[in-house]
Amino acid sequence: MSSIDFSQFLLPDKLRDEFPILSQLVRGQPLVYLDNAATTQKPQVVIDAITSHYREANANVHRGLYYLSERATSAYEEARQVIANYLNCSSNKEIIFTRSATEGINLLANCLTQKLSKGDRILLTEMEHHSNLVPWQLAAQQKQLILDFVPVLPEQGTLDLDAFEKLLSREPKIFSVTHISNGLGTVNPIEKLVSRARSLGITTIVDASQSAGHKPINVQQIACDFLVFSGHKMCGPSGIGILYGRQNLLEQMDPWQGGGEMISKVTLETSTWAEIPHKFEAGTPNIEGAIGLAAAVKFLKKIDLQRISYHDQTLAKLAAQELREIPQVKIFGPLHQQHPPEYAGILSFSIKGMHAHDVVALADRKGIALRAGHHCNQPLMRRLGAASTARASFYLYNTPNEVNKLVQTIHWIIKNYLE
Amino acid sequence: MSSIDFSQFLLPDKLRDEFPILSQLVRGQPLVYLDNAATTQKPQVVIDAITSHYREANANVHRGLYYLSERATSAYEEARQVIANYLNCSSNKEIIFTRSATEGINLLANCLTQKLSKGDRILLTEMEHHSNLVPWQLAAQQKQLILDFVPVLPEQGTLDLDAFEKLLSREPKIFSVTHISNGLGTVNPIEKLVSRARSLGITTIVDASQSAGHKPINVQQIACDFLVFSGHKMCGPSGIGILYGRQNLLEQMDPWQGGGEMISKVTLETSTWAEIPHKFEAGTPNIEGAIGLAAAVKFLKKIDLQRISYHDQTLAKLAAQELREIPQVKIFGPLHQQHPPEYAGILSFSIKGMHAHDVVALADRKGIALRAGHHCNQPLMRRLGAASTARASFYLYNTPNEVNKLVQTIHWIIKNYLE
Amino acid sequence: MISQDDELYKEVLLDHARHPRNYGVPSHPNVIVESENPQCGDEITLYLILSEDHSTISSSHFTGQACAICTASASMLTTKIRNITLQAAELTAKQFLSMIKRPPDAPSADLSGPLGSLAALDGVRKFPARVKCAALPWRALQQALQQASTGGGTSSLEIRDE
Amino acid sequence: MISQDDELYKEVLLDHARHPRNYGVPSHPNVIVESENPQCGDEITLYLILSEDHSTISSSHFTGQACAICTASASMLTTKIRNITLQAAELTAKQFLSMIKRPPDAPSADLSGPLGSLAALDGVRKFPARVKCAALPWRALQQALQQASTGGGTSSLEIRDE
Ligand SMILES: Cc1ncc(COP(=O)(O)O)c(C=O)c1O
Ligand SMILES: Cc1ncc(COP(=O)(O)O)c(C=O)c1O
Repeated sequence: MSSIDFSQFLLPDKLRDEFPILSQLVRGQPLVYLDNAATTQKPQVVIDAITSHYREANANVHRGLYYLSERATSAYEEARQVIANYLNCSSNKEIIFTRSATEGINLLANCLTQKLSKGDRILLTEMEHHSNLVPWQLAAQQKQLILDFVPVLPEQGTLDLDAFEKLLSREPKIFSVTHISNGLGTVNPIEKLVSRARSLGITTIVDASQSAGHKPINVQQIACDFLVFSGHKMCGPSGIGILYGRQNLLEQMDPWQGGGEMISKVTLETSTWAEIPHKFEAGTPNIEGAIGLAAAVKFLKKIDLQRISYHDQTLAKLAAQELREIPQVKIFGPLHQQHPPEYAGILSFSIKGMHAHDVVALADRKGIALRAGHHCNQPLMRRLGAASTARASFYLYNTPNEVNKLVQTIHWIIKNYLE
Repeated sequence: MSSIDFSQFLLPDKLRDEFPILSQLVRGQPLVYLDNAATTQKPQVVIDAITSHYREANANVHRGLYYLSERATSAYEEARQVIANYLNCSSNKEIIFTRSATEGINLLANCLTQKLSKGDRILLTEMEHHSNLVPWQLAAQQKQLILDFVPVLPEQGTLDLDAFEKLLSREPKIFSVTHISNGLGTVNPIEKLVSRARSLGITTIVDASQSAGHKPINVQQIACDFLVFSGHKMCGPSGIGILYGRQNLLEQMDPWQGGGEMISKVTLETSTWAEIPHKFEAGTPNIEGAIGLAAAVKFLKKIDLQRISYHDQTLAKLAAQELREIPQVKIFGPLHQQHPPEYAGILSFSIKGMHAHDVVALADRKGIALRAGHHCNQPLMRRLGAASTARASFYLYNTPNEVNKLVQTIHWIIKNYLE
Repeated sequence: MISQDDELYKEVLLDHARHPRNYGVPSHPNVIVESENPQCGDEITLYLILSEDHSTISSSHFTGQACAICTASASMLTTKIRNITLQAAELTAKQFLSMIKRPPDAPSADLSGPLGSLAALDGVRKFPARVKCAALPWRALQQALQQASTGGGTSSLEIRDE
Repeated sequence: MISQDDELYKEVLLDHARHPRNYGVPSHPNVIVESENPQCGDEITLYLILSEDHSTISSSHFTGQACAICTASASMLTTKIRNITLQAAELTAKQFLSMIKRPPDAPSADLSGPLGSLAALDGVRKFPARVKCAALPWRALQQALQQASTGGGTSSLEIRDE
């Protein structure tokens, strides 16, 4: 490893104590969890928020006139406020609880295409997660819309901004783009992309699945129309996600799902809708999920999201520096370069002569959790000419020592498998 | 109270010890939770299943090649098996995890109407929850379909079976009906309704939100095509629900939402789908929700669903017997009658001269949690000529003593408010 | 009596709920607003009789079916906005709605303040689900005042959240 | 060596993965099946050369990019189904697939059983995510055998779950 003492800039190792799962042995080795881009571990405060809800406050939300229901309702609505504060929304009505980022994008792909006409275009990028691709394919098929894609420059792993300009001239109605690529760790110049598209009157959507809980996010500064993410990728529970939307746009949109909570007046023939955000929250929501997510946001803010971002990045960079020295290793995305463009704590790589599945299965023998595959990015992988890669993704509880273990394990794998 | 000793038939009071929330005081009084039709409390085994997942096994499911991911995936798929066993499915592929009953019906209202034509009819009933009404209104509007409704006989609170026969002759394509009315406690003759509709080739859907976890459910015996329910109404977490569908029908259906997990091969232009059930589970699912729900099902089966059903019913009947004696009280639904048709543990009533809100707010002063309102049943309430009712709904942890407290409290309210 | 110190069901409120003032349809009202909160089932129709030059509310009445909080709020409203200008009524509505929308833990409203006995409804803040019950008649009044200034007539109003 | 007792990466399996037998495109194959598992990225093309009367497999070959488990499974397949009848190959495929789909805790397969050294792949059961890697070449074979009995030719196959 490098001889610089990074510890003074990094988060303290003792943060790990807050995460009960991290103290376990896996296959007889200490767990080194490096699959944070897929999902993250939960700190005790999040677990406690959920169990306290069950033990003290559980009831259905809205319209209950008794103590527990009032308590559950305020906890649920306070959770909304916590998220609105994190994103710097102008109103907490702009926060809709969904199941996940995926559900948020499906909602948008449905609601925003209602009024589009045959031949209208939607602009995406080649680095989108399947969740920001397949919903648009489904909508495009139904409504005969055309999808365009900003290409990825395979060497840098960044978007081709010249091509972006050209594609804008085709006058798309919607532009949906990821903030951070889960496959490559590329951080897109999101404010620039959004402001360019918005200046042309295009509706803008940001997939913040990999940035939420990893960086500060300010929707007014990004100035996007919509933004989505999932709770489970930021120390929160699974089954809960966020859709942010500008108040005036949400108010104009028709609802997607029907059911309890989202209505005002119902007759057998027709119904009127509740105000936002409830109009988009049909049925009993994931109440403890919202509460757990709010606890996660508070936890992360207390640590400081700027520091978390620096920590993630630094570990990925340290790992990249070491792996770059190994001739059989090929790194994809920004960290492929010595002086990378903006990157996050995600490192994708392959080992020549080995399938990523075998790399990851063998790393598991040493207690290291990596992901192998297309990372729900099949088109991107094809673009990069890689069937699949191995991916290490870092979060606040990872340590330089774990980076060391990763590097040693890659050496061990190469020696034992290839030689 | 009646002098018969019911305790030998009822569930033991000590079951309450399994539910940590029930030992709390509310407004200085022991909590009497009687809003079980809205949501139910969680036993310690369910809370433990969720926290153990967080502390020991948390990872994203599917395709992970490391220890935690394998463990999380098996727990998630075992949960599916537990639900499939509970419902007596022919295959666990028939179980799709949704957010809720509401989401399940929205999925069906979307997928099953894709191939219908203008003027095709869908048959519902006047006692459907908004969740089994509004999704069909939305679909009907988009695809110009016609909704018909089996009327409710206001006195008995049961479906008008003669009218049902007549409405069948209009040749609906889909018939969706609740198993148990959440507003009235009516238990519909579900096998009879379904078999009659199926004999005419109509696709049948059962909303089991009020029966799941309260009775044994056998989808092969009911012989419906689809069935939905929510976890939170049966001792499980919120944010998780079940859609059961016949394997061959699910296989023929196109997916609803797009994203990760539900695809096989993705290109920028088009995608192929994963096998069922994954085809209908887009994005990261509510993993701990599924695990918690399975723990709830095991818990309930161990107690015995038949006994739970008897317990619920008996308490509702005891309460009805007492309340029926009070001149100002009016009971709605089957328990209105001395010798009621089949009923569940749900008792809807009103007090003459009082709005239900006030009844419920005052019951809260004595620690009793009731629900007031339209119970997401606005059309039914209109049919009954009641703007809203108060509702007491019972579950396995309620006791005859709590029935006593309810009755005493109603007396107290009438005396203090009306007199 | 419910309880000496019930923060919601105060005696004065119960009195208005049990014996609503100005309940009934007046002859020749200038403004009618049919308001409802479908989620609760509260329905209140508010009637205003205006002075000849339409600058002042001569009297107001209401009918409808609603809970004690909503009924008392409507009853107290009609006793409060009698023989006052449209502007003064508007101000009262604004003051009332801000009072009941303060945080649950704000200090209690002052019974000797400009809202007078309406301050009895201040306790509703502690019961967030009931805020909209108390607000409904005042929302109807706000709509009625707007209508009054543009010639009167009948309209309806559906409130959802507060 | 990975580890003396690794239940998945056994030495014989690694040997096949590193040095796959019958790897390459034969001239004039009678049957070609291009199989893939898009979720993993495994892609295997299987080639059969049949006897003149199409009753027997004379030899089989494969090409493609896949993980060690899938490559070893394909390599071992091609060494196993040489000079046997279509029926015998079908039976072997069936036996192999049932072996790897037994529960993870079932007793280990017998190396002296009819599957012979294929039993080395039995350990895959303990790693449920890898079952479809081992299965892919055998699914391709099943499709190839069906094709063989109806005149041969080329087809493709996408497998999803196992
Ligand atoms: C960039 C990106 N978008 C969307 C998603 C989908 O998230 P979820 O599966 O939680 O809906 C992911 C997670 O894998 C992601 O990394
Ligand atoms: C009969 C019935 N159907 C559907 C629902 C909707 O359930 P959820 O809100 O959990 O989706 C309910 C619950 O209120 C119900 O009682």
